Amino acid sequence: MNERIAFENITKSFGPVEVLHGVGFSAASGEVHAVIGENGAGKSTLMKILCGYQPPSGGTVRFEGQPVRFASSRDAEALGIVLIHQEFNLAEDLSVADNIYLGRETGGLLLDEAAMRRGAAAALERVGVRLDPRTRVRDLSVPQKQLVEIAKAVSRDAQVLVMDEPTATLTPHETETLFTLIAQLRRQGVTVLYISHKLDEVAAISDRVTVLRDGRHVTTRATAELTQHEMANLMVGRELEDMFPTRAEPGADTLLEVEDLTVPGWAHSVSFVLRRGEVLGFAGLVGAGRTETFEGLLGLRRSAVRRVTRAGRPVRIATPQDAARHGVVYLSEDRKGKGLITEMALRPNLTLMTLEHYARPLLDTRAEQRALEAAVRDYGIRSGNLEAKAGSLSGGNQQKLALAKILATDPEVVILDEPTRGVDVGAKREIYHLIQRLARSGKGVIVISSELPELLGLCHRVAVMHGGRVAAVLEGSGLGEHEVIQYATGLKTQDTTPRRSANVHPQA
Amino acid sequence: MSTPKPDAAVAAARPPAVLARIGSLGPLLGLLALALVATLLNPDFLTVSNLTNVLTRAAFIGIIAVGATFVIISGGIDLSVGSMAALIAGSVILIMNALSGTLGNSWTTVVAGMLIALGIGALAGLFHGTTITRGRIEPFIVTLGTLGIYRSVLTYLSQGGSISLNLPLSDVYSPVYYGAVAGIPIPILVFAAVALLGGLILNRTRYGRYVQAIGSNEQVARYAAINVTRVKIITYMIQGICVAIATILYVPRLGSASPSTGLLWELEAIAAVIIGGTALKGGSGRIWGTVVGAVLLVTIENVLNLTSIISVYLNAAVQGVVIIIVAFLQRGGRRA
Amino acid sequence: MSTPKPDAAVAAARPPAVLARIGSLGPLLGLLALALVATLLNPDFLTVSNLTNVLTRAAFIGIIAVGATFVIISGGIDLSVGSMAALIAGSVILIMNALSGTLGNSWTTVVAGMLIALGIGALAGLFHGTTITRGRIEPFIVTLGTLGIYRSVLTYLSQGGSISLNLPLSDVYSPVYYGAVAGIPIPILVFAAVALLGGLILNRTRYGRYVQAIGSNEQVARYAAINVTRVKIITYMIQGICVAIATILYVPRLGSASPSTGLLWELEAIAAVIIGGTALKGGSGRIWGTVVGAVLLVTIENVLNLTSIISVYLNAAVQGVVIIIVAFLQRGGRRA
Amino acid sequence: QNRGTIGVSIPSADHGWTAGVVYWANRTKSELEKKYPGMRIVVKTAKDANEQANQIQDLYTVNRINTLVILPVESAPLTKPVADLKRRGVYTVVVDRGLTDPSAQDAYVAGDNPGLGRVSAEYLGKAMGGKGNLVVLRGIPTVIDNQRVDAFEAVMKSKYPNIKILDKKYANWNRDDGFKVMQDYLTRFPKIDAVWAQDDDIAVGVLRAIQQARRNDIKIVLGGAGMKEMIKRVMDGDKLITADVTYPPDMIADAMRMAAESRASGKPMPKNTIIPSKLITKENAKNFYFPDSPF
Ligand SMILES: Nc1ncnc2c1ncn2[C@@H]1O[C@H](COP(=O)(O)OP(=O)(O)OP(=O)(O)O)[C@@H](O)[C@H]1O
Ligand SMILES: Nc1ncnc2c1ncn2[C@@H]1O[C@H](COP(=O)(O)OP(=O)(O)OP(=O)(O)O)[C@@H](O)[C@H]1O
Ligand SMILES: O[C@@H]1[C@@H](O)[C@H](O)OC[C@H]1O
Ligand SMILES: [Mg+2]
Ligand SMILES: [Mg+2]
Repeated sequence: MNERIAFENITKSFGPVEVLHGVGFSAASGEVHAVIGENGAGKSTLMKILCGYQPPSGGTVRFEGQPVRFASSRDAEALGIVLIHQEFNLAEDLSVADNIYLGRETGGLLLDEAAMRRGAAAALERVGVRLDPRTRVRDLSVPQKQLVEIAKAVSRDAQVLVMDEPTATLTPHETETLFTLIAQLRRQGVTVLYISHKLDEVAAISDRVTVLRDGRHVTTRATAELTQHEMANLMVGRELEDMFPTRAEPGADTLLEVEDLTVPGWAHSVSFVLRRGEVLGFAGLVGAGRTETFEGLLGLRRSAVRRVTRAGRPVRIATPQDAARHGVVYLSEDRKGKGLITEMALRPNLTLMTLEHYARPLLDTRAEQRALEAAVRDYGIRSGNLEAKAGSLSGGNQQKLALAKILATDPEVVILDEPTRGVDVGAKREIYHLIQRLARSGKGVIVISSELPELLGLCHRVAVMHGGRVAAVLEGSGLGEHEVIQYATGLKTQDTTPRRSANVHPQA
Repeated sequence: MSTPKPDAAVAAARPPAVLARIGSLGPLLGLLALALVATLLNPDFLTVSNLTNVLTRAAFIGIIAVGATFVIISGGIDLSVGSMAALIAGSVILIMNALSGTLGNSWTTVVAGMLIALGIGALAGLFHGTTITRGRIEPFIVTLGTLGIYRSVLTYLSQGGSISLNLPLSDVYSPVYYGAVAGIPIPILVFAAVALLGGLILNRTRYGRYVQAIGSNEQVARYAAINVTRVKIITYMIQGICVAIATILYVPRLGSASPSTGLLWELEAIAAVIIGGTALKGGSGRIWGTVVGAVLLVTIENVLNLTSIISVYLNAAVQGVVIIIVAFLQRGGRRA
Repeated sequence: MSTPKPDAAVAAARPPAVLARIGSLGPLLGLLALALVATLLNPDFLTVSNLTNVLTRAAFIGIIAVGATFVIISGGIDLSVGSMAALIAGSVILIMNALSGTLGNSWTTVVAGMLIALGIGALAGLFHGTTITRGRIEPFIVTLGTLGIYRSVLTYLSQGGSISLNLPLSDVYSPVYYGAVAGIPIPILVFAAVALLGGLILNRTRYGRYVQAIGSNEQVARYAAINVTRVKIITYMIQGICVAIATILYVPRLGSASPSTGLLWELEAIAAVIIGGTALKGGSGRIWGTVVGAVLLVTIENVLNLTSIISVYLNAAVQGVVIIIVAFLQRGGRRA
Repeated sequence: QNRGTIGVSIPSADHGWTAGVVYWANRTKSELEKKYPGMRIVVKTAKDANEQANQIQDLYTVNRINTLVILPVESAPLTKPVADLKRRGVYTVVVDRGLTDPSAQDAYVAGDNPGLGRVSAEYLGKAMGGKGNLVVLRGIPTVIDNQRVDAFEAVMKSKYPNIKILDKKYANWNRDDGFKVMQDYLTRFPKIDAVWAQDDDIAVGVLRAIQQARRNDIKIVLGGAGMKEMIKRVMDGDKLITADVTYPPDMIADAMRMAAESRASGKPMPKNTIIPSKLITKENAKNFYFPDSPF
């Protein structure tokens, strides 16, 4: 086989902790090669080594048979090896076009802005996002940033394109566009290394699959030879049971009711009801306004609302503190920007919202440490070093830590925005079970997710948003993949009764 | 949630990175090196009386710098501290002089003056904090503005001259600076108390943790339901109160205030903080470093007074060189 | 590739936020408002000669502030600019006086002096940049150190007094400050040229783009294979060169340099940058804002001199208040 | 034999006049050490009152001085620290800026600040013929400046009521500020007859501003303190600078000499020595001209 790139016996240590122990496999040109493994298995690290962001501690990377050693990502890019980062790698103050061309601007003495804008627009077009290239990245939503990140890589004419969880924040629609793009690249002979925790995607687009476990190469097989179930088992090294636990019937009383929430520019008179013991999903395409709706609800954005009632009592939520006081917490989809303080260690991150439990009145750091150890155990957070900064955790482990942080507050209403983003199958399953347990114990859970199967498998009801409005609330037999997509894309509207009552109140 | 993999919880703490550790001791090493040089230049450096003098003097800038540590860690800055000190000194002197009419030249008057000083400091801080957070104005601008305002108001109050504490009152007040408890001058005790308390608040309370969190990533703090506005306002109030405490010690020392009181203290205070290893960008820092930084700055001045080997014109140059060298020693502690 | 559903593809950029736009014009509005007040207070404000004076004076701080804009956007700071100006002024005067012996009191001497000034500025910047990047020391510390060093060296050179250009040379050099082209004083022209060039470099060249990228996120810049060290060093060199240019204009004004030359210019320059809407944290900023900021600061002083309604003691207070108000007007442009 | 150590504490050379002080102090140090073998003189400069207070403490503690000659950066804040040294037995000689509590000093060698204001006013009043418009550029906000300006105004009010003081703003004993303030005065006042710049550094800036504006209504610019460049102009018959008023920085030298003398002889110094501010005109200028002084 014509090998474009090959890993030979790659090892990597951070300080005394070895995270890759002699990994070897190869990928051919025109191949889509998936790399899967649990959180912290070493996927991102391996890819960073390939792309010149980190040197290996040992072993050899070969490109077209020749051993290569990159001093920087620029060296790798010179050979057409390009990485789409799992965590965003964009300068927030610069525009989309500036970022796409950063480090390889066109123009002579003066920059050719027009050309770059055109080039950026074309690259954005290829990944199916319509965005003014002059927009500052700071003003983009998380999925938009992800698409820009992809556009940036795609515009680099890669021979080897490494995608580290490119679809973690994308909805099926964008994902499909991306797949079309990947298919096209593969026809042109590009090697695509594709990392994802979404095994259905892996099954759909890859030619071969490599499985890593705990920094070791487990196997490389033709995708066709494996079922998703087998992939999952190979990843975790044991037999995984059913992903979704059974749903218990929600209670009758209302935990949270929101009437006519408007977030200027993003959401328009959104209303919904959350019952005790219920899991309420929010589906929608990128840009439907789900994130902003809930940021508005918590007072994290300017918003107006007619009425919010918590367990029947009207409440005013103007700040996240108000929300917390009323037992409402929100997990942001933007892990790095809003979820974790990457510069701080795990412990202060974990206890940030619950410090009052440790203040007596001085902080009891030992108790905090015990809480951390418990969380590491309970949520399966893998870290070589508990003293490390949160930023050094693998993506999925960061997600688990963020989740552990908000759940530590023992909230009544839990709003989870993309809770399984970047989380491996095993852990995902644990999170699903956790959500179900929360519901069963009488809490209300709102799950905003771009993964339809997740919503379908988890939720009692799903609100579908489109263009900043709740287009439909589906439940029971009406709750199906096709229906959700129809509403989400605006192909179907549910406009029988006046919007507000139509929306949601199940008993109304 | 149960994940029965034992290896998941591996937490083999890395062996203490010796190098990083030495780096973080940088300012202390710098101070020791300086002390060594000083002793070689003039053995009298090591006398108890000289060391006492040095620490007593370091108390002013040191106490202010403890406050500045909070502000800087939270991601802010306060340029007004020197002017604020001048204004507080001037106002409380005027007020105490006036009070002495009714309350007499008594401790009551002095204590009333002290309380008023603390009040003014806290209020100034409240103003800064509120303008910065609710008014959404850069701290640099707000406090640059008040730097001018406070000093101006003092100049106005003093009509360009100086304001002096009346003599009998000055005698009553004097022990606060010149007195000692168990042989240790009161300013040193106060400095130690402020530093300890500051360290405790910063490292062992919720509030301190919030300050660090906000300085590291304000958004995350906001999303974690921390009242960012309040925490920030309080940092400026702590700064104001620290300035007031320093001023309370300062007034009995020189017994007067004038338009040049506290000039450039802001630079010194911030320098003490940064030399001590707190990053100007905020997020993390340490009170003990600040204390060492303040002592170091005062020691440089002291050493220059102890010798005559250097042209008097070059004092500031020596200070500059020493500061850079100390920072260099310390850089191991910083990420590249 | 097809994107069939228009609404699915995200976000046609939000309508130009009129408010944000007004906000970004904040400093300009502030300046206009101030000009209006000034004219009401004293109609002479609007005379050509007064406006010329104001702009000419703004040139020094303005040119320095253009350099500071680069440094600050890249995430650094340079506190030494005032001292550097004093040192450059003193050294080139001494050098020119010396050269006039061999080269005569000629333009050759003056031009040689200018080139040497630029050289010193660039070298000082190189030193700052290198110490900060390769030495990994906080810019605040390095330039606080050199602030002391430069001024000390000047004081040493001048033995505390002033260093004066010899008279015939001074006459040759004089037009550089006092001369005009097409009725516009040379300092204003140079200021305009520096600002335009600065704007061009910042917004239209690779280098400028890199400066912004580094200030915004150094890691991202590194990943984009930008030579962060070099770009940063160059910002300090640009700053040094700007200081040198300002000094070249300054020397012929008084024909002398003294230990009080350039005192506190660093605060003014940084203030001009921040008032102009550049964030102290770096990442983004604008040269035109800096220009407006510098003019604004000088205008406040000018207005205060043109009237007597305010006690002289309160000058600095008025400056402070105006600065805060302008910043308030501008805050729309800032993120919460 | 050992005659002890004299500590000399003065403001650092931050502008012309203080540079003169530093120059004279250093020069007199060598002179006296030669003259009185065994006597040690330590000269220290301080940038502000706080530093100076620290400094004299160090002089006492570490340099073990028995005599202090101090030109306080500021009067009020140094009163206590000086008194403290006196209490410990140090012989204290205060120069120029007198302490607020005179009992804290053993001897006082005074520059005459009100005198400077008075002499200046007398001269200008006469030169202006008792009428016309005058602008004032003050020093920095400090007691010295107040004393000078108050005395100046008192004379003007009582003797020259027809002279109008248009405005008086701070120029901070600084050339650049002199330039700027004068530029704006020129914009603001169409007719100015005379300028009192209070200090020669300020006057340097004032002259440039006038020159630039090509204004010829101004007949006189009077500085003060006796900077050598200004004295030279007076000597050379400059049109605008027709006189200067002394406030000699070498008063520090006088004080040091008297202190050394008194230490050596054991006799106390006179309690008060006033060094009067004198008017320098073309006639006597050469007596005041020291070309190798920095001031
Ligand atoms: N800079 C670093 N310093 C210390 N440890 C690190 C660093 N980067 C990664 N690690 C550790 O290396 C291991 C592998 O991380 P990596 O990011 O490669 O995992 P991953 O397979 O990509 O996981 P995920 O699916 O969660 O993204 C983790 O244990 C992580 O904590
Ligand atoms: N009414 C509307 N018409 C057009 N675009 C809109 C409308 N409302 C919001 N948008 C766009 O939607 C985007 C909002 O972002 P975002 O992608 O975060 O929403 P979301 O539903 O939370 O998506 P995600 O699936 O990522 O959570 C913005 O770019 C905004 O321009
Ligand atoms: O520094 C001052 C000087 O400039 C002034 O002229 O005289 C008194 C001094 O203290
Ligand atoms: Mg990863
Ligand atoms: Mg979202």
